[in-house]
Amino acid sequence: MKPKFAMYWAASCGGCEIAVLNTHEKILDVDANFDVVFWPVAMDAKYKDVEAMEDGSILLTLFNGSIRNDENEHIAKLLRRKSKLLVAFGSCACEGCIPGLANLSPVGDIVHTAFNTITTDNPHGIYPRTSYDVPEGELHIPTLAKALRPLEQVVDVDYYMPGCPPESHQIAAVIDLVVKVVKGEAELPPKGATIGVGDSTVCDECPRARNVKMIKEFTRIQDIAPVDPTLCILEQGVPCNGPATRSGCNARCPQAGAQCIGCYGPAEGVMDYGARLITAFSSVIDATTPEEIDHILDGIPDPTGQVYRFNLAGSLMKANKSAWEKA
Amino acid sequence: MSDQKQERVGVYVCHCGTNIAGTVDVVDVANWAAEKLKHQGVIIAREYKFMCSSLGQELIEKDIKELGLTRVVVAACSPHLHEKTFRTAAKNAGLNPYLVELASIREQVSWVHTDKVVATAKSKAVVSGAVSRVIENRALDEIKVPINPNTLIVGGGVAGIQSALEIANAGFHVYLVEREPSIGGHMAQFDKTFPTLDCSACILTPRMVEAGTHPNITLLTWSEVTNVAGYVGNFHVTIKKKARFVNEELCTGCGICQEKCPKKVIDDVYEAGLGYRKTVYTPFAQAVPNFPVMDKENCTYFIKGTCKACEKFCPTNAIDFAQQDQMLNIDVGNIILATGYDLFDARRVSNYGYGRLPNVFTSLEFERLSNAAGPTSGNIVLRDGKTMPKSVGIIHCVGSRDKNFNNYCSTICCMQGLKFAHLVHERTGATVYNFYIDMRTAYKAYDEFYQRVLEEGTLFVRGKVAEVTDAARNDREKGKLIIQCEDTLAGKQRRIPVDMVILSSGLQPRKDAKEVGKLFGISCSMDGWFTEKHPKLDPVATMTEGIYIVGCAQGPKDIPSSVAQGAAASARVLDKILQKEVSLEPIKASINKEACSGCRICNGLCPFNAIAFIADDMVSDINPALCQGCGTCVAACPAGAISGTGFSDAQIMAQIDGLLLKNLEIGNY
Amino acid sequence: MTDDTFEPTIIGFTCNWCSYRASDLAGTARMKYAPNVRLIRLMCSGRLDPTFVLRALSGGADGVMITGCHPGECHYIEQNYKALRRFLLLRRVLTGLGIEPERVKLVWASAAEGAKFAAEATAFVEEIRKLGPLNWGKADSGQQTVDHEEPSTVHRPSSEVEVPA
Amino acid sequence: MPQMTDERVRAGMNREEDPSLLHEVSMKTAGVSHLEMCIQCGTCGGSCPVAMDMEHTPRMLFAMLRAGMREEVLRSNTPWLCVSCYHCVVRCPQEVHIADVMYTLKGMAIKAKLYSDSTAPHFSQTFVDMVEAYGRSYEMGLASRHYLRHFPLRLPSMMPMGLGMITKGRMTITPKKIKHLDQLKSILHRAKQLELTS
Repeated sequence: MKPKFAMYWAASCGGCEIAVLNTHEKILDVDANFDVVFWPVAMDAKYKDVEAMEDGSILLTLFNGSIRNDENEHIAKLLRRKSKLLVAFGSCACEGCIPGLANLSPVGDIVHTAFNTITTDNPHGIYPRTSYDVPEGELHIPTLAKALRPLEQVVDVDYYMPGCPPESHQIAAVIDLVVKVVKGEAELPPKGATIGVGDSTVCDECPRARNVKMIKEFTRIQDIAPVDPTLCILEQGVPCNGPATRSGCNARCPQAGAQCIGCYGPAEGVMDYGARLITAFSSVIDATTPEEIDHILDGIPDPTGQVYRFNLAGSLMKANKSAWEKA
Repeated sequence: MSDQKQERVGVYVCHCGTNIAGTVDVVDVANWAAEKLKHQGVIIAREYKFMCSSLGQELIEKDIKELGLTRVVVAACSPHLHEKTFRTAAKNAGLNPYLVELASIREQVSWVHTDKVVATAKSKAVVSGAVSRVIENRALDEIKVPINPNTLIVGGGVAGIQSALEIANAGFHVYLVEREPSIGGHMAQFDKTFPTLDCSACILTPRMVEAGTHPNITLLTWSEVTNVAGYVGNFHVTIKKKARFVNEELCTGCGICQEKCPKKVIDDVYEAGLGYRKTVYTPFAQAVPNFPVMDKENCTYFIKGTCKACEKFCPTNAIDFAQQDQMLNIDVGNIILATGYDLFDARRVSNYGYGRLPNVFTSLEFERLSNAAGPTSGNIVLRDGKTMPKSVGIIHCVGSRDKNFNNYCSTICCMQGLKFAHLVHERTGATVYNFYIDMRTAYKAYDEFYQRVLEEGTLFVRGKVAEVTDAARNDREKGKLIIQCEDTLAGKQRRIPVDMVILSSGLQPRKDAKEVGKLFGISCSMDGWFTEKHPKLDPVATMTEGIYIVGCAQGPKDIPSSVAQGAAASARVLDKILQKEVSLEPIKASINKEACSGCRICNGLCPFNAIAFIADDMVSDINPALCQGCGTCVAACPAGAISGTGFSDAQIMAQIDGLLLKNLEIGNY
Repeated sequence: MTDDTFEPTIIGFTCNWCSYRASDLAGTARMKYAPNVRLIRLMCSGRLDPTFVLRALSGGADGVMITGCHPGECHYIEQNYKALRRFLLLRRVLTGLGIEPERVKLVWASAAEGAKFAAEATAFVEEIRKLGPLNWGKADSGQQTVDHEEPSTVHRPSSEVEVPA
Repeated sequence: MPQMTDERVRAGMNREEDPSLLHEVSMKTAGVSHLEMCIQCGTCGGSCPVAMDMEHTPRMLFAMLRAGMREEVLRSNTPWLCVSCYHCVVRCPQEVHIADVMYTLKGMAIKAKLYSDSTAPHFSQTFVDMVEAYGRSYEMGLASRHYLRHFPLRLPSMMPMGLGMITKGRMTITPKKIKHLDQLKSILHRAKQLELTS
């Protein structure tokens, strides 16, 4: 009997699913080696089918997306129970990613923005209700939580695979590994490991030349002309997240002429990704008076978004104060 | 957090007599720690009257041996007081000394708070922080480095000479570097020294000669240090020996070149602008070494290509117009900086008229004027070079104790002003006025000198002079310099006409002190003086191991204090040399090369140049001997690849949690 | 929303060479100051990792006081300037997280300034008392459900950060 | 954890309640007066162009403030003679804002009605009246009104100087008003309101 495989899509964009499909013929290995029991995007399956499974009967679950509502949370807990190996798959599951930036606002504001902006056609000002009585009974839609959470804040996670999305060749490598483990040809990495990535940061894979950096001005990449294609982007004054971001992507963005935005999250052992970037950027500032320093910092218009673009929900502070305070 | 076996922690709460126990319920703290921190590994918590007593220390040693403690927390005074004591105790009992942590509940709690309930509660938090932290402490070994027995002394004034002689006489080699052509410093310019009125040259010259001929002293005058690398015991220093255009091997110091040189220029340095020197010159007759230097900017040969009078007449062919600057590399174990001071530029106090009113003199000008070997052969005369003044005003605190200029007291100006008063009285019989704010004549025999000057009839006016002017208001003031001030003791504004005004200018840091500090890796105070390690208990050492400061480089001071500091620093250096090796605190940063991405963000952060980029491997590396352990790079590494011993992330995070009492519940939080 | 019983909890990070000695001096001189500040000794303000501040604030501290040597007087020559740069960016990020920037304060105090240390500590406690509790440590994990009505004012990161001279 | 209250601590730190005269004058002076920093060096008294006519030099006045000699200080003619040349302020080694302290003392003297010679405050008031009426000083009006009120007999002796000033263009016979006087008036009005509430 083949070991069982599951994959789930919680609060995320779906890019992770595409990345899995992007492994090309490697996807056939999944089918060849696993019995796919639950993968809503690929096959029809019901929650109750999963509930009916024996606990721990799924060998491997790739969980992508973060926990935004009670449905996400319910399924996360369900799959945790049913799975031997639960992998936080992709940046959303690992650290909150872009959806986590919603934690900068109280959830009421988010809903209000979604249903009541100038581009929203909602003439009657109708807002969703989480429960609704119809003659057939009471209907429910999932309820939003105050703040978005990465998977590990809800359930115990065995492995992490960051990336927005994880690189397809790394997904393939992980699938290979698990197949080998199943065949008894390899051993699993220690629990809690981050897999399919490098040990260092993006700079390690970045081919650009770098020197001791002294920045007099931060700027946006589109505002420098011409961009030196061979020189460190941070050295050119663009806040590049590469120095603090885990390697493994082969420095894709800097290679393509854009600054790293940090989707692979912090390097091994780092407690707070944003703090690493705060020190990285402030370390290269070439000024000694508060006025000068502030003037240079004005070149980073959204510092919180800059340093926590992918990591806010997984950071030490997790969310804006208003998100905690306001219901 | 840690999955290793649990540590066995002992907590010891000190009463410190009533110093702690008077404000903190020490029994409660100990009981609380034993109970609430048990899950963290606290297996024993005791309180004791004086932990630092030998009995207290024995208590800890016994527990380490008998209970097998692996960590110790002592809740007592500041670690700056007794950290060493308890570390030694642990060491004696076989526990690595760095597995001991002090929780300061005296300076941080009992002495600064009054409410016993509050103080006890805070003590618990502080103990909790220390327990959490000590668990993350790691056993460390002191770092030993060998000491090169040679010493570099920068600055050949009286302080530097003293240092050099002390070390050389003890049998060790000294390189004495001086930027001017001769050693001697400011003291060589003075006529008399207060309060004894010794002839300055008479007491200094023998010392200069001794330094110049000492077999253990390599004298490098007309030289400057251009680069310093390395660390205590192992400094590598580059010295630029400027071209003298005189071959020191051949020169006999006969002085014929000086005599024959046809060009005179004003001597702004030694003669304070009052006298002349030749373009090939020794600054003064007793100069050490006695080899002249050529002033390339003014020498006719260097300007026009002709002259060479010196070359023609030199009996030993020592003149060498082709001589080049030389770069010397030396290795030394310790460095003493005796770089001295600059005189405050009296032009800045424009209301005193220096530079505008001819008969206003600076203190250094007056020193030369009164010096028998000076431009007037010791005659105290007005700027015209002949008229003796009938009345002289001496103004104290010029540029000192004034927020518009230098806020500090320059220490020596009061005594200097009194010395001037005495010399004027003695040499001219003129009426002398001294204008002062406060008369500061501390130290041995100084106040007696003040009384002597009073006795001589000098008139003292207590009041900071408002202005010196030549705008007369009446016949009495005509042709005179009028000193306007408030006589604060009489409570009246006064205008006092005099013939001559002497400004007792203050001292200020050398104008390049900041750069010199940077070169040697030491810091300056806000005023610009080099910063000592401790203002009271370690006044000649600096924060950089192996680098010492003496004399006025550290702050304004008189000759006796400069000499005392010179000797003191030598004692420190000899101590190091005789130990043959030095132990460095093992608080160091290191880079995990696997995690380092070579982003080079840390490279610009280290002021001690301890971080080097290895281009071949594309990683940065830290030289542990150069690292001073500040931890800035540890905090800065965006990859988290740098860690620091003694103050690791794990230790500090644990202490934060402990202080916030987050560790009271068993299990994860 | 002032709470009379609110006693701020403050974590202070001090430099081993200046401000920690200043606090020692305050002790030796028996100067009294507010008991709410709990100190952590670092070798230099340059050691201050922003993570420490975030850890303290998220772990229940209501404010963080960072102290270092006066500019130009750093015992490691210039590392306090690096602390200043970090502090200024950290405050901007904290502001973006809805935390009043006044909750993190940078104070320069030399080893001789025991009185200044004591006064700054007391003043800071009063400032935090006025701001009220931060309560981050008690923030729940986001499970609570939500009603969708009232939008609050939208919080934007501000670049107006106050800086000690 | 018990509550960390320590009332004595907070009370002990409060300088606002310093009852001394020196502190009172310092607090009443606009900006930071640095009055506490005076080292009695006498630079102010030495620099002052009118010190000869003062009953006390500024330095002495500050010593009297320290001694708490309220009445003697407020009766002194010193503040009234100060011509606000700021010579003392520029030279003071301790950055004491001496001229500003003089304004404070004048204000306190008027409130306490302790000035010995009423002509001084009257002169000030007349000056202020002129400024309020015309938006600037009107020397002719100021001189004639002040002398008519206090020294009518001395007026003729002032004629030669007055004529001299008129012929040299240093004084005009008729007052000149500034533009937008209403704006100045509303500024002064607001200032007075603030003063009342402070």
